[in-house]
Amino acid sequence: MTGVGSPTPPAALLEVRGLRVVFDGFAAIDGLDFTVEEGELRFLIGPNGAGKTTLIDVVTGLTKPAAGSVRFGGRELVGRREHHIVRLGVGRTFQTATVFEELTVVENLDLADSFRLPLRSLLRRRRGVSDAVASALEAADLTALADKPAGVLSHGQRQWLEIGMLLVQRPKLLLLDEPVAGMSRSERERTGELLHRIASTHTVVVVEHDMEFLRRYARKVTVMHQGHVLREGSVAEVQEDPRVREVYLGRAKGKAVT
Amino acid sequence: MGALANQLPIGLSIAAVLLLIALGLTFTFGQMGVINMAHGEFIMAGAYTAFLLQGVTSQSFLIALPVAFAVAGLMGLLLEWSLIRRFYGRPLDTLLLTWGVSLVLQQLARDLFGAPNVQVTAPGWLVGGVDVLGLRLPYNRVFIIGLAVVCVVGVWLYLTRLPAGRRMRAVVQNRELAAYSGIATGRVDRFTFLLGSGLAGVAGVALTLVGPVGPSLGTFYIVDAFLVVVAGGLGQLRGAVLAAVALGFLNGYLEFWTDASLAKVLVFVAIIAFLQVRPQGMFVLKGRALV
Amino acid sequence: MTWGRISLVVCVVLLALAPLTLSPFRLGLLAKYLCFAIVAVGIALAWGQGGMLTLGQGVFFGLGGYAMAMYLKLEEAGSAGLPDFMVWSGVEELPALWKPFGNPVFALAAVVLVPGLVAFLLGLLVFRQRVRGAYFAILSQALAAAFVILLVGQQGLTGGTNGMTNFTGFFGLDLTDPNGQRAVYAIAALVLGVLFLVAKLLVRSRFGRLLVAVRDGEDRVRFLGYDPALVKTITFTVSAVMAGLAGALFVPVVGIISPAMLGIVPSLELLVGVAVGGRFVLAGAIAGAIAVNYAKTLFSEDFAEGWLYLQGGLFVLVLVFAPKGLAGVVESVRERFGRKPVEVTA
Amino acid sequence: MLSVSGVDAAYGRARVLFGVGLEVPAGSLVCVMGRNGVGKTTLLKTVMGTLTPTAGRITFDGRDITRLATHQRVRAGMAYVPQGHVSFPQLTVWENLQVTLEATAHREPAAVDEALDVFPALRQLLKRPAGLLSGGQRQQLAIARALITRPRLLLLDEPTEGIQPSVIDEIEAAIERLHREAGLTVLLVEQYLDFALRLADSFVVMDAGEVVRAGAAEELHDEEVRRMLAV
Amino acid sequence: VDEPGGGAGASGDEIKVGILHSLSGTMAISEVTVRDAELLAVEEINAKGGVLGKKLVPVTEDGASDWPTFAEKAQKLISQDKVATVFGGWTSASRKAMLPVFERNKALLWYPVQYEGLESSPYIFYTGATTNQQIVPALDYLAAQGKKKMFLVGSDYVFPRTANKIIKAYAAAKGIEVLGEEYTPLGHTEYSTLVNKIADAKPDAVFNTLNGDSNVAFFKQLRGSGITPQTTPVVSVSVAEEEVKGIGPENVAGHLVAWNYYQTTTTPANDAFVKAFKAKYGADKVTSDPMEAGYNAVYLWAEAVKKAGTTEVEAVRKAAGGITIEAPEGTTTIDGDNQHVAKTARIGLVQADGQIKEVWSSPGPIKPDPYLRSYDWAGGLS
Ligand SMILES: Nc1ncnc2c1ncn2[C@@H]1O[C@H](COP(=O)(O)OP(=O)(O)OP(=O)(O)O)[C@@H](O)[C@H]1O
Ligand SMILES: Nc1ncnc2c1ncn2[C@@H]1O[C@H](COP(=O)(O)OP(=O)(O)OP(=O)(O)O)[C@@H](O)[C@H]1O
Ligand SMILES: NC(N)=O
Ligand SMILES: [Mg+2]
Ligand SMILES: [Mg+2]
Repeated sequence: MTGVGSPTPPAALLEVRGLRVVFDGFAAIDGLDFTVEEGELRFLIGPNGAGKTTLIDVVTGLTKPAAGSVRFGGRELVGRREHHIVRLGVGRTFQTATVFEELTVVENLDLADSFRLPLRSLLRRRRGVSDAVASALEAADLTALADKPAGVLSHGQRQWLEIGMLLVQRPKLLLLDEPVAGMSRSERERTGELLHRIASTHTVVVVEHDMEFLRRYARKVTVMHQGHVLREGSVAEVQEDPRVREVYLGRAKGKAVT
Repeated sequence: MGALANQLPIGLSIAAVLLLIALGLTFTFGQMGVINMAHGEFIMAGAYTAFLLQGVTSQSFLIALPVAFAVAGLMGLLLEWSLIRRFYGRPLDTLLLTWGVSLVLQQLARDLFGAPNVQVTAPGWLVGGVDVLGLRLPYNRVFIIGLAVVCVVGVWLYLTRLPAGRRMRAVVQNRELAAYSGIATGRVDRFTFLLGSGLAGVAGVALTLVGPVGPSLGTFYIVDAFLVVVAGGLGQLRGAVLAAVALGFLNGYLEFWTDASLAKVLVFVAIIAFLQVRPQGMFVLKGRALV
Repeated sequence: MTWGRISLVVCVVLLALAPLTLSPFRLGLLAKYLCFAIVAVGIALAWGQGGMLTLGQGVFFGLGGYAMAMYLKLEEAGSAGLPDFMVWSGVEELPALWKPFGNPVFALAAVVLVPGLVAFLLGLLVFRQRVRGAYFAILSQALAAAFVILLVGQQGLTGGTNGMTNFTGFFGLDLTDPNGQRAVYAIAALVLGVLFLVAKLLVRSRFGRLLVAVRDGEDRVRFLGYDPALVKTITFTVSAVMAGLAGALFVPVVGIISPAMLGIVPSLELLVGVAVGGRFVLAGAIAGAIAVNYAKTLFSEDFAEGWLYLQGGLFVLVLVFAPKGLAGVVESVRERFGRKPVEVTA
Repeated sequence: MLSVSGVDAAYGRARVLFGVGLEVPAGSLVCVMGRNGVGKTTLLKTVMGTLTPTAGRITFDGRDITRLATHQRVRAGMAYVPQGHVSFPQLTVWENLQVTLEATAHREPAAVDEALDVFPALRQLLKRPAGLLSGGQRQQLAIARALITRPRLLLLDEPTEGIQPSVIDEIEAAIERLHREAGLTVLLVEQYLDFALRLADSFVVMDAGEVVRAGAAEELHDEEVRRMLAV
Repeated sequence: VDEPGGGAGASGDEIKVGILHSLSGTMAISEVTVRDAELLAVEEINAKGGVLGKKLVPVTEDGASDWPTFAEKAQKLISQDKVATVFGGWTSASRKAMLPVFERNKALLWYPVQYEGLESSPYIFYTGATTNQQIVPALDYLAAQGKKKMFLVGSDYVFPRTANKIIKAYAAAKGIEVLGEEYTPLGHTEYSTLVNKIADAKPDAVFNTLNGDSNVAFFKQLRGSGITPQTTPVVSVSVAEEEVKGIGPENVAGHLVAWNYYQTTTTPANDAFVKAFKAKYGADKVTSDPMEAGYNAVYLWAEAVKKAGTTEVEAVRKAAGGITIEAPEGTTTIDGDNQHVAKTARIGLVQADGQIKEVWSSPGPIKPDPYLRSYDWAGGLS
């Protein structure tokens, strides 16, 4: 447990305490404690159905927990509505990318950029492209498709657009739900580089199943299982943990690298 | 006080009518997401079927039930096959489309049967009534309540127990995937529409016992029918049943205490208020996906 | 000049020439179509851009219309008198609700504020709870039904089924005089023009894009930091205000306002024009509203019993073959002959 | 077994596939690769009949299926696992499986058990509506559903997406077993090179809606192919 | 030039007349039959050589059950078709909508349906009954039958509400108890609660001013409740032969209606009218009071034109007072003061075959009194 031992613990940006989420009697998250410190790049892994997405859902206000608290920069998030949470500086992507198909790529990005504008300025027309949008276009490699409606994007392109939207949103905390799923190897690499760059200035939580990706980019990893934290530590520590191998990695190929 | 108690069976009677007219929508609206404004005209078709059949045999009225099911069902099938199938995934467009169809059907009825109402004579065994709680409950109401119960049970069995019902739900939820699963989606759609519309036809026969039979018949019931489904929760049979019962009693008592006009307005207010608490109706199927 | 500009100029010129060429009767009809076109602009905003299929637009049309009618009735009755319908409804004293409507400023404000406020409150209640899609459509339809029942039931206050009729003046204009009628026409045309521009600016603004986003993915919009309920409520309110203004103009144009104009069927009929013209394009919606209402006049003159077939059939045909309406047809024709087809490859 | 030749396909007026040709011999496992947006999914959808090609021909077992309805292709022995965790959200897991079984020609209940053996985690979830499952759970369900039809040709569109490593291993094992033992023919779209490498007999690389390279699995090590897949 | 009525509609050897009823929408049910009767009258008059030697040419328009449309179409008939007069309307709402149009254009409307009174426009002739020719006689009849307790049921709009006001004033003056007064929206079809209220109140009679389709639902649902015509007769003022057919005679048989004309009314003119109507429109067709009033309207106008020697509106109006015809309902005379007609009141009993048997009639035509000025109990009404 790296964070705990450090001499001057950095301020916790996200603090989840005693979280419990119940769906029709089934506890998807049960007694979860989870802390992310300012400036961290945290990976969140765990078996399918462990509750990773549900955790993000709770933090971002999509799901109401049965018990527990979620504090962000000292403020309680539970009970706030989704857009308030965004305005406090929490941004997320979705496991299945959702973009506005009828709007062009640029318009999608621009909307993500404009939420801080007062209503009055929203009533004006967009003129040109802001720097943030331009650099997100660049980062997501969508410049060529900038004026195409997002509906024509392929699965992977949507994923990129979604990351781009998150970037222009400039949140303090980014929650990425399987950002590289469905991306080709080189694209995963590019995402990884991007992630690294973002992480130098933001706090990031990434949910991923891609172990190769994890090994390359992760510093600290939290493993969830059946709604609680099974293990937290460095990539190596986690990979060696027999319980993690049992429930998540699998016996044979836990370490296999290609 | 006595009158208050004998509003009970009346609430039930109103509920039964609401349920009958709304039941078919459980399929076409609830399952398939088609806001079928022509549903009322299918009810009308059922009523005219009863009209045409009367006097053919001594039990024409009973025979009219399955025949009306077939007639309205076939009309629904035809509508699905010719138009609706181009509109899946565009529920609001189906509303306008079927409204256009309903106008045409109304005018057609006017041209075929004339603008004035026609009369369907109730069979002898439905004349008269039975005393319940000091109130005389007409046999025709008892019949409608019974018919509603039978239809609900049938629909429930179909939806939950029969492969065909399962198949229908699969197609509605994900047409493409259903095809990938080997389901002949087109056939399922048509059959679903046939069922929903057929139920409207059955309702039409029953309504000849208590209401007018004319070209505008459908317009009297359509708004209420949709309100039942909305209050109940889309695609939820138990929701529809509960909503019909709740609205039936609400209607009955509010009208008893105030008057029919005010009762209608108050029911609407109650539904808005209710949707504040339960925005998706009484029963909602939860989902995680973003809309 | 683009095609859009050219057709706009042509339309403006035609509308300006109408008073010189049409008989007062025909001009009155055109003015009526313009009123419906104003409603159509609002519907195109709420439905085409915002995805809110409002089947109760007649309610707001009616609120605006009644507010205006109340003023005109009081104006006519003079300081002492009662409006004619109250006399035969046995009302002896002017109801309190009516009193402020004697003031023209109040009445004009009410034309905008009453529909706007009702829509705003209703929108807030409904959209906050995420009632949408078909639910919203059906609720708005029930609203229209309930509103009509309420109006009809309050005969002494509203004139019941009869509504209010027999207006002779409108802010100093003599409605029985052709010149007065021309002036009213000009006002209607002007209001339509202004509201069209307002709507156009709104659609082109970021808010307009946001509205489309809300239409296509309301829940996703929340995670961009916006409150979709607010976006929808604002739009719904704007469209209601437009309907209210249209209703207020309808009163001097047609000379009557009654519940028959506000129920389910008229509310749906307002949609027909928008669907035919093309709900996604404001100008299309306007053209559609005018064309459909003109067709209605024409057909009921020569082919009364067939009107329902025609109206129903027209609706079906448009939805099947031109789901984006005439505007969509124009668009695709222009694409076919103008622009190159797009080949999407990465 | 499956032969695609000269296929053009488009979404509306946007053309996506340009003269795609592909052979999937009986008993083989062919992997389609390519960057995001090159048309892999589109190709599979065209093979399944969701999209009708504007030109070209698709045959299955020598029979021309270019105009056949999707469900008939499924009955003929093709199964497809679409990309992106799709399910019937409001049916329970059990109903998802059951409804598929009922639409098969064979209707053998044992097929459900066999599929569940591949994904034992699903057994605890049988009563849960599929829409409430996690992404990975749904993906497992999707593959299980395809297996229930007992296909002769299985089309998989990025089947490992969102699935935990241990289950990926199981999927791999299952595909391998079906492929080796039961002679199942597989057309696989996969971004994970190592996964593809271990399984595939041959591969096809697509770019911008065209097949730019096809060959035996060994050639995948080829630097040229790697470059083609790079952005 | 834009002189609407002036020698109006009369060009060459033709006179145009407007016929304006709902041919579509909810009111089409009723109004189409009136149009048919009016067209029959036009045809008959033409067959007898027309008016002033000119043929009548009907111009038909659809009011579409929509009041503003009535106003619009009236304007169109006047200013575009330049008709000599218009026959039209059914609901009071449509009449109120058209009234300003006719007054503004100084054109003539002939309105053929019983209505609530309290109106007298110089440009409208009312050929249906006003309240003292239908409602008041019906009340007199009930009172004579010893009915002391009444329940009022009506559609929620002007005519029923005004009618009930009159009934309550009458009841108050004559010691009749009104046990309940209920309104339902037009098109309402659920009457179980209302029937329960009636059963609960146990009135001696029900006075029914429901309109249109609601009557069907009301009578069907009343029948099952055990309330019989023997114990509690219902008197209806908007149920005529056409409606009886739709309700089903077995559901209304034994109840009462109040009109000025029935198909069974025995006058030579009626024999001819019924025969001609069936010949033109089919043997299964029935005739009813509003149809007859519409039919009369055409004849009354034609007579007034003959007397005036022109179709010019002011001349026709002046000539109209005192015009008398032998109508199917008997002698009818235009009252020059209020432009209503004197009519005989008739109470009818609905028969099992759907026909209506007259059980009482006023001794002779009753002078129209739309404001009930001659009834002292009605003092507070207008
Ligand atoms: N609304 C809901 N109702 C019922 N069960 C739910 C609901 N949402 C999630 N679950 C269940 O909660 C558990 C956790 O789901 P979650 O999506 O958080 O998993 P995950 O860790 O993100 O998995 P994956 O890696 O597969 O995406 C799963 O078993 C899922 O089926
Ligand atoms: N529904 C659609 N309408 C229009 N264009 C589309 C549609 N779906 C996909 N496209 C376009 O077709 C092209 C191919 O898309 P496809 O989904 O086949 O790509 P893919 O190779 O499967 O990509 P990925 O690896 O991201 O899944 C893309 O450029 C995309 O923009
Ligand atoms: N005049 C009537 N019956 O409305
Ligand atoms: Mg997840
Ligand atoms: Mg793909």
